[in-house]
Amino acid sequence: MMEYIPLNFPFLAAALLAGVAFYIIIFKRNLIKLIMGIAILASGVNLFLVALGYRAGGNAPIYTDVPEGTMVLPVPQALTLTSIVINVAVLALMLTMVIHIYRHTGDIDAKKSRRLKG
Amino acid sequence: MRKVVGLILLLVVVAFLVWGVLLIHPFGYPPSDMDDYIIENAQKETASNNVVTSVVFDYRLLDTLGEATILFTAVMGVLLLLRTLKRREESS
Amino acid sequence: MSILSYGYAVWAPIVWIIALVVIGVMALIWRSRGQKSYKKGTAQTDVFLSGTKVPSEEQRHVKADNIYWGFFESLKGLYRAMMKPHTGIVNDYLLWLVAILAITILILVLAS
Amino acid sequence: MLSKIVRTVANQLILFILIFGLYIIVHGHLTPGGGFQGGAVIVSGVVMLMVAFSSKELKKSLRERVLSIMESTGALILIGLALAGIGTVFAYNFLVGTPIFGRIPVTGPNPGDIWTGGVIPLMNLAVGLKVVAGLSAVVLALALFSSGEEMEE
Amino acid sequence: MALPLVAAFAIPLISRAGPRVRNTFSLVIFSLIAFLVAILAVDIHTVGIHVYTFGATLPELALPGGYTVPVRIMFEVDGMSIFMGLIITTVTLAALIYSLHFLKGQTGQARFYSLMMLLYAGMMGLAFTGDMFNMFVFLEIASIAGAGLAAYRTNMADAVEGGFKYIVISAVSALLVLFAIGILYAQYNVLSIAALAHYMQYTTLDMMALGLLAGAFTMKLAGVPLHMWAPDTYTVAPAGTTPMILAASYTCMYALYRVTFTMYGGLINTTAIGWVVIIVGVLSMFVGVMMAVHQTDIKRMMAYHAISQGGYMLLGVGVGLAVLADPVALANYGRDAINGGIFHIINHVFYKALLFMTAEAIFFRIGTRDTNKMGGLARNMKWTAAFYIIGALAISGIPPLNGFASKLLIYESVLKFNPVLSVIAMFVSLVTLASFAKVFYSAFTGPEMPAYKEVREVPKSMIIGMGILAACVIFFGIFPGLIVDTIVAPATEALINQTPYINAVMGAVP
Repeated sequence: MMEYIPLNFPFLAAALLAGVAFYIIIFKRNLIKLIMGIAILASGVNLFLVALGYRAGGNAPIYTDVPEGTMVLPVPQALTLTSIVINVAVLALMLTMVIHIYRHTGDIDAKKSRRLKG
Repeated sequence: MRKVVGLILLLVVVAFLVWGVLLIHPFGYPPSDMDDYIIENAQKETASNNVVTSVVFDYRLLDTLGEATILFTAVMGVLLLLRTLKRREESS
Repeated sequence: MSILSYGYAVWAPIVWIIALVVIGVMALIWRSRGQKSYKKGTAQTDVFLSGTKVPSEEQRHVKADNIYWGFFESLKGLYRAMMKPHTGIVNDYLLWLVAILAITILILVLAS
Repeated sequence: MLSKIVRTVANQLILFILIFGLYIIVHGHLTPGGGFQGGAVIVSGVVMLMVAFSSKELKKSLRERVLSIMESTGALILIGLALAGIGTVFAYNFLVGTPIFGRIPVTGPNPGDIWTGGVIPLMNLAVGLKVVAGLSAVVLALALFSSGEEMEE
Repeated sequence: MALPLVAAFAIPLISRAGPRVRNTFSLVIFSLIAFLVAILAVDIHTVGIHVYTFGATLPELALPGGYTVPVRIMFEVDGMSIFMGLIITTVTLAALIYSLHFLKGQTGQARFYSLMMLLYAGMMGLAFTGDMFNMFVFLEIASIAGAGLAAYRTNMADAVEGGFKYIVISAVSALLVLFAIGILYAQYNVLSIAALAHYMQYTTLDMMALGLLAGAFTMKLAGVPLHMWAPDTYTVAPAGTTPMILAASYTCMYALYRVTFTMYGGLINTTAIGWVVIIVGVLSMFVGVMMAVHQTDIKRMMAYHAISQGGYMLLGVGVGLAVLADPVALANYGRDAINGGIFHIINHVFYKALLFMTAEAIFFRIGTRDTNKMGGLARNMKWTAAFYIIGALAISGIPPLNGFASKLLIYESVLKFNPVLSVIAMFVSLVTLASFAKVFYSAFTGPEMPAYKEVREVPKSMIIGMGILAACVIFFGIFPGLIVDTIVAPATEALINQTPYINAVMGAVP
């Protein structure tokens, strides 16, 4: 058994990852960097989810030749699996659109791709 | 100007997030009503050793279905956007 | 059935339509009693621009930009202030989102 | 189109990658892994081929229509398996207790048995098929489009 | 129980529509789905809330035997959900019929239709689901499909740009929603909405989760000042899909209501949240309409009008939310305010879809959206002009069209709550009429432009698609009492009183 951790370090890491991602998606004009920021935000949320399910001293929730003892919660792992695939799909579509924007405007600067304004 | 305001707001949001995650249950000791039920009954109900797989494919099958649908959607979208534009009438 | 009635007001479209038809019939009757000497196609219907020659129809069609010109002219300051945030940049949209998040969470946490 | 060594090694290696991915997919209900993970492994093999040979070479073998049909069939199998339980409830695991994949393992830790899991192994296979087809189609389309080629309609 | 059939029919259709789609096939399947939805609606309004648990041994077995938390995913359909379902189904049917001829000679039609069906499936799931994470999944489905459709015309740079903005916004807000779901799950270890509402204790963490959810959904439903993506996306989306993206944003409004009323319904001071919603609504009305008058791009103007009309709905529901605490005011005018706000959703979706379709018909024929270049189009496009007049009169609240009924409800009830807001609403309606009159004058009337001498009327299927919506608009205008009593009042009841929704799942739990 692991001893009690006074501070939720993994949750803190997730929150700080989200903060870094917000900084990137607010201040970086490059569209590729914007997509990177969204990916970082997604990974932060995934880390948060999968850290929610950890149980001290638990082992993987698979009964195949498992040692005796408690198990970590299976549902957050399933949710994380789902959200990872979802984010893969979103990133693929966003990259496709960035390729098209580069085709049209020869630039991936967010300032340049602002035909629609006002 | 914009950078300063953005930084202030960003710090506010991040501070709230950090405060919030510090209020969550201590790491490693979660409340577990639903998951205990799943861990106990997964083998009887879904006859599968891998509890995660039984959650993904039995208890929350609809999420997996939607996930597969999302992947399908993204593939459709990518192939739709990367299609050849030869046989297209110029609409602009 | 067709009457939308609630505590303190009633809205009956059928009655309204009937009233509309009645008023329209009355207006037509009144119009038919107008002066008879008006005839289409004669010089009566031409535009008289105080002697100067009348521009052709294509020039007379007012473009969309020029409609409500005075309205925009009087509200120029408002529009200048309102156009400023509408930069078509994605980052600004997300900055607005972060701002709303901060304000909303602040209000909600203080309200509880 | 990289050097001959790389191509030869890739030719030998793709077999092992495929076998490993299939193993992960099939044992999804016993060991860590499942349809998505195994599919991702196989797609990584496809990407390796795409790096070793040029994507134009790969376009001849992997046609976009074939991939699309594969993906649709995978999704349809998944839906069908979920729909087959409609007798009781939509998405009901109806194979538990039947001879095919139906054995119920002893509760608690046990050595795995491949014939367990009800519809889960079949769903793993369907999802694996779908993921392989979809992701390789996406990667191929992106590579071809950015290299100026067009994928055939 | 027709609901699983709907869910099950929608998705195989999608998968099969992938490789090769036949328009007739998709039409037939979709009309079948619409029929099932209608059956379900009658069923719900007669019987009550339906709960369908996926994968259990019994559909009604929400809780595993003698257990206190729901484990499996369940669909939970009440008056509000089926209300949104009816809206989405009607709009999608019209859009599908409209798109048949619109896509003639363009490539990638099969994927276009399959994406359309996927968008429909995502919206329906978002409206019907009773599970938070499932809601996130369907939200993502709707977002991806909508973005892929918005960027359909890849030969135009602004189309791709609008789609990119839409998907970036959707991805970020969906991730925020997921973060909030994680917070809620960490506290109560359940994911079902009813169970969350049952165990809710309104701690600080819950308030943070509510803030994240509210911000994300406000972003998705384009409320000022988070509205900037809406004109960009609505403008560039191809014809049939613009109404569907509009409906998607209002489905997100439904999700916001669901979270606010059902999950956080028993909150102590709903007045604060109600005033936040009211302020956002008034801002949306004013800024949206002011920007709309200024526009020269016709679809952009309509998009800004969509924002301002969304402000009406937020205003009505916000008033109801602000007085949710005291029963006297609620019985006096709060219920009418929520009635108006919800009734305005269906009205607005119908006539705004009609207007978008007319705008796309003009674009389809003369190839420009700039009202400066238009003129005298009513000579050749009589049907389009007639539909445009109907839509414009309806949106600016001219009796006896349906816009007037809901706006009257909102005016009267808001007048009892706070007269200033009502005056602002009437002013906004006035400016709306002015801007539509402007576009009508510059586009349809006037002398025949030499460039558009040979402009023909749009094909028949587009006229049919527009005609369905126009008929709905007129019918709702003539029989508002019927609509309000049959489908709106149950939705309002479901919003105000969340105990049946909870008891349908958690009834056995003390």
